[in-house]
Amino acid sequence: MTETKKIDVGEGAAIPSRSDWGLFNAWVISIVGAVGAIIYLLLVHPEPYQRLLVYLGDGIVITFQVTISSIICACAIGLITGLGRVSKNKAINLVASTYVEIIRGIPLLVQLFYIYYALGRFLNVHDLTAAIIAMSVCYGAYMGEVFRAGITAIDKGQTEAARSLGLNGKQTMFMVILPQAWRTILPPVGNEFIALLKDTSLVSILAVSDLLRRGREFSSETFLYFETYTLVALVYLVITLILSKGVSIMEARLSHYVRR
Amino acid sequence: MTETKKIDVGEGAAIPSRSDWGLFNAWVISIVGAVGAIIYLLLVHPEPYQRLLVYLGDGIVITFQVTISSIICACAIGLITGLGRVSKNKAINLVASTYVEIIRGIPLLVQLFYIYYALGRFLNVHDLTAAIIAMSVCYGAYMGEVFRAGITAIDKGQTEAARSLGLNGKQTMFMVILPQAWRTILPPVGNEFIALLKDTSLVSILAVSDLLRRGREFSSETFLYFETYTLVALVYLVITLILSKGVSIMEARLSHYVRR
Amino acid sequence: SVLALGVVGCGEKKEEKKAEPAANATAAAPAGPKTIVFACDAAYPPMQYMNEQKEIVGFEVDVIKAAAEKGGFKAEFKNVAWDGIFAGLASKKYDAISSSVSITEERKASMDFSDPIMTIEQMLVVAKNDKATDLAALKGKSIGAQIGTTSYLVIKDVKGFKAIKTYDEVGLAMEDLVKGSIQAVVADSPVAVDYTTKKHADKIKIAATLKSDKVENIGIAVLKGNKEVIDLVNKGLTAIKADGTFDKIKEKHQMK
Amino acid sequence: MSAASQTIVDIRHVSKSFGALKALNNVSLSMSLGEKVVIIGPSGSGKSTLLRSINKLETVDSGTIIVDGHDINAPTTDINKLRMELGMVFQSFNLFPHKTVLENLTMAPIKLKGMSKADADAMGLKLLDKVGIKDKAHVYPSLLSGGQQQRVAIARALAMSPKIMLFDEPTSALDPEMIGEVLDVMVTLAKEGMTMAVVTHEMGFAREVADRVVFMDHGGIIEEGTPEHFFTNPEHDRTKLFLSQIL
Amino acid sequence: MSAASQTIVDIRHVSKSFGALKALNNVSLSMSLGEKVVIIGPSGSGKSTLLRSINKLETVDSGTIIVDGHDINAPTTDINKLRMELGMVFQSFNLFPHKTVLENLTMAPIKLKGMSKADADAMGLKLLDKVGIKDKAHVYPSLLSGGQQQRVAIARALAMSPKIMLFDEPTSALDPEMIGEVLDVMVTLAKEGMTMAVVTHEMGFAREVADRVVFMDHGGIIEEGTPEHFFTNPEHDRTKLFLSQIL
Ligand SMILES: Nc1ncnc2c1ncn2[C@@H]1O[C@H](COP(=O)(O)OP(=O)(O)OP(=O)(O)O)[C@@H](O)[C@H]1O
Ligand SMILES: Nc1ncnc2c1ncn2[C@@H]1O[C@H](COP(=O)(O)OP(=O)(O)OP(=O)(O)O)[C@@H](O)[C@H]1O
Ligand SMILES: [Mg+2]
Ligand SMILES: [Mg+2]
Repeated sequence: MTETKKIDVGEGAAIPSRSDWGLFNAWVISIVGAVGAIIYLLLVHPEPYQRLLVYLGDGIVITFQVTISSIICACAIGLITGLGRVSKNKAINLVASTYVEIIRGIPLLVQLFYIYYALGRFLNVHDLTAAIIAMSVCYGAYMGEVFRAGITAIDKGQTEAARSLGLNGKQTMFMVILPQAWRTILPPVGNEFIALLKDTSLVSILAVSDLLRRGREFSSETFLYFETYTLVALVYLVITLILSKGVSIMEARLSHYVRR
Repeated sequence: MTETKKIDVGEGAAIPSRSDWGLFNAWVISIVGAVGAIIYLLLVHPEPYQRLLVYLGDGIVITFQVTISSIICACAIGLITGLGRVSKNKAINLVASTYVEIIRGIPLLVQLFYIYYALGRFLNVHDLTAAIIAMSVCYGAYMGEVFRAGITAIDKGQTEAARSLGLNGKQTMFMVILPQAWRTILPPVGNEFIALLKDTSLVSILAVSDLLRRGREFSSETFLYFETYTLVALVYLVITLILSKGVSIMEARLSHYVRR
Repeated sequence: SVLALGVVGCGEKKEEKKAEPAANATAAAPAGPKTIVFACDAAYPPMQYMNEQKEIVGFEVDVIKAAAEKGGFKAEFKNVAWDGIFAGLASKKYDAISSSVSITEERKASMDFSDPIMTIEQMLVVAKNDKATDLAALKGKSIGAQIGTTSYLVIKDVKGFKAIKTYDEVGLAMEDLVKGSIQAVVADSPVAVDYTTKKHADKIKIAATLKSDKVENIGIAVLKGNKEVIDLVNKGLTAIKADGTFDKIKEKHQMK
Repeated sequence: MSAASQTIVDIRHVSKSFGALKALNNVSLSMSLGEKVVIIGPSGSGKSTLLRSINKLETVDSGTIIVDGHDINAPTTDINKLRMELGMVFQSFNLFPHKTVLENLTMAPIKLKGMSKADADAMGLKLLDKVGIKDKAHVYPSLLSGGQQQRVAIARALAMSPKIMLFDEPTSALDPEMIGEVLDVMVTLAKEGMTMAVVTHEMGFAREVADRVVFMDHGGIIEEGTPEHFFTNPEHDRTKLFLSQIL
Repeated sequence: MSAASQTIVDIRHVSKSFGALKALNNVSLSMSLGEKVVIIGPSGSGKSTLLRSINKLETVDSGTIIVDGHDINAPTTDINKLRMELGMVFQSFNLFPHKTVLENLTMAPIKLKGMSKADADAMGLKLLDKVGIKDKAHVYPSLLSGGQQQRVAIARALAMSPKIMLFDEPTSALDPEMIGEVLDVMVTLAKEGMTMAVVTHEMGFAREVADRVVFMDHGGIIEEGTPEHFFTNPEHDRTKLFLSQIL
């Protein structure tokens, strides 16, 4: 019944980080490929690609608007939810947990329809607003888990030291825990940002004129489905690749900075 | 420059698993609430809810069909991708990594449109098939990362022992590594299954008659948006809650079984 | 995807079950009637929509079914999102489109059409209490139409709207109008009449018929050069128009 | 137990379990003002739990703990206020890594005592001077050695002007060459008359400053007495065995 | 080095770096058939790397390694075939947890030598008998003690009928009471004439079976000789220091 002991660190450790290396190169290939393809299409086939890109323009702006507004609201909701999830108050804890559980159990698209069409009858909100509310409510739950993880990752000793000095729970959270937690939280928030940006494509269903909607309009108008969706996919790809590189750089910086 | 040593295990460890407990209870509240709500609606407002549930029926079947077909294909793609990602062959590694990078950079909905409308010109496939292909290609990339993680989690000593006996790389992978890896892989595959099930709601946009599509049809006919989307959301919720409980039970079982 | 193939066309189970023996018969004996698969966006009442038995029904559906009897072919309907309905035709996922497709010069460039089934107009739908009677009165307001339709073409290049919104389904545009998210919808006349007289009679009304110098006809679209299908459809259409069946169907659906 | 002098900590029949494990088993201990008590005992004997119960980092299951006249578990007691009287120093320092050394000292006084920033800074610098690292006032804790960090932690606790200082193995996470510098600070503090409860295995320190040594095992106090008593003729076999191991 | 007998392992001027670290620095060592070589040296001296280079678990940067007449790094060499000649036993056992003890032994012979399952089982049981745990044939490795697991690992290596056995600290992950049972098996094996290269600090074992002891430090061989030589008058200061520490 003796447990197998794995002592030989020399043997088990330090697999050369081939996969990271691989992904890095895959990233370079992808970004160069995507940007190259866009430039190629624009230069070699200016018609329809230049016209198409112009048409997509304001859609890209809307996509960013929805993404940024939603992530800000989602962060706020996430902070509250995360605090609820680590709360010692059973009722608060349960409310926060149930919110997370329910939201994660329903497809985002269904939530979008629900908020827009079902609840839309009671709260008459603008389509963009509805989209942002739905995205925020949904991502707020995911963000809540990010915040919870960030908070619980802070050493318990920090709380004990703060409480020993006489700080109350709230002061401890806002003066000691959260100021440290944001570093752990930032990279996953970055990843949620990217995921949210991709998911904003769903708001096109609500007739919000985002990047995908503009593409759909153009293609159903011109029947240039192949050209349109190729460019739309490439634009999304370039945006998310750049963002994900940003997140991994940030991740590396922060993990370097936080010495534990 | 001395690093802070955290030795006092007694102090840092064993936070009572309040949050797990919380989530468990949240789960119970959610499932009881959701099932209760469905029963309440069916009994107290048989009209339109009974009619609606009957209407949604075959949509639920389609949702499961798409989910199961897609997860099977995605697992196959994921296995190949995962093997590629841990391959020492640089070219294979790069192809697999680039596939993962690109797929993860493009919204699923855009991929659906792309495969359905843009590539539809070349590969003439049925709409359900197209949906399944798109879901599989997308989730294959995510699944590839699950497989990669599962494979690299197996102690390097296993590979070394197998190679020392004279097994070649392939034999080692299929006779030693993968048979052990599936236990680590199974729970995340379960989670992908749930995520995929939720994402199948996107195929409704292609007029595939899944659960959400049936809901949209019913509501646009009857204008019972509130009632329809409430029931649709509840049905999704019950399904995913049951599945996620299954996954966490499986997770607990397996982690109990694998003694390391 | 073996599983997938097993569930082909669940949406039209009833039709399919009836159609299958016929299709098999076609394969076995080339003398039997040809099956033509018509794509339609079954969210376009009263032209084509899905009833609660999940059957695709509607005025145009009845017309085609009647034409099939007279034209000597077998009609099958397939629900397809409007957004990609022409893409599906191009990739031969079905033989024809029967979805109130307006016959336009642009579309004629990439597909062939049957004889016109009927003439339609574009109508402007607004809220019941709205005083607007033309597009100009709606400057600064939001307006919507279904994506990729001729209704959308009417407003597409008109300047001065706060927003021009495109919807996957015309019903969703009407819903937004009822909710007040937008102030006007442009739609085909039969659809506009249907929504303003049946579904939302108490909330929305037809403000105007948008005059155009061109006559707008709807017809059946097929791939360029698909003469076989066009001939069969035209034969049927001609026959039912001649023997009064067409008018009876019109009456049944209370079309003007 | 010097009944004449003022009792500042009075622990009576305290018990505490973690699940099935009895970490404290009917423990009673009182400390008078200015007294220095050193608590020793094997790992897991409940020393930390006892110390942490005094400022309610652990809530006891039964028994009472009176600190400075207040029952810490009474619902009317403002535990946050009472904790200001109780300075605590941990084995793992627990400095706030996102604040400079000086800010570590001044945060609580500014926030809780309404001290002005200028006053707090002046006081902070004085304390840092006292523990011998005034020059590090504006650096972040991660740049300090373990010994320096622990001295900052002591200064941080002192910044709230507590009546009692609690030390939980303050030197056992330190490299040997740094233990001395921390003990020196603690000795100075003791000489100034601070009331101190110290969990430690540094018997040299105990001999120098302790008024009383308490030996714990299995959640209970087995034996207590002067350091001399422990070094010359400990009573119990368990005590003897333990001392033979650590001396 | 017994030039008369047949040389089975010949390591010539081998070097190997991990990044900036030179794990092996121009090492030469040869072993003749039936010889037992014990390799000793401080942690990080390159013992494991040397041993692992012999069956190409590590690929050397320069130098040649000839095993049984084949240059293991030559492109024409089928390393998988050559590895069948080289049994390897690891510190951490590395049994296959998803296979029973017997399956651990029979998998490779069935797959690689085309042995029938019946033959393989018979041979496996004989080997298990030899290492003293025939009764555990059908249980899973996780139910065995460390000493039992290591004996299974030895049997698994022997199941391929290797010409040479390589042991990398086979007893250092074991609780003291289990070391003996594993060493006994190794002594028996040695007595039967197996060629063995053993990294170990069990000097009793070295004295009993080693024909030669090799002392490594900083990636190089510092001194080699008979066990007597090492125990009585080691030459180098480093060797003396090391031996004084482990004996
Ligand atoms: N939060 C906790 N949850 C569960 N068990 C705990 C907890 N804190 C302490 N214990 C257990 O209570 C017992 C007493 O612990 P305590 O930390 O008081 O011992 P100690 O005398 O300080 O030991 P050490 O010298 O190792 O610090 C130990 O068995 C410990 O494992
Ligand atoms: N895969 C690897 N990557 C990087 N460095 C390594 C690797 N394997 C070994 N090393 C380093 O090479 C040096 C020699 O290692 P080796 O394992 O051969 O030493 P050893 O003599 O076996 O030591 P020990 O007694 O600790 O097992 C050590 O410094 C070790 O850290
Ligand atoms: Mg302790
Ligand atoms: Mg080693």
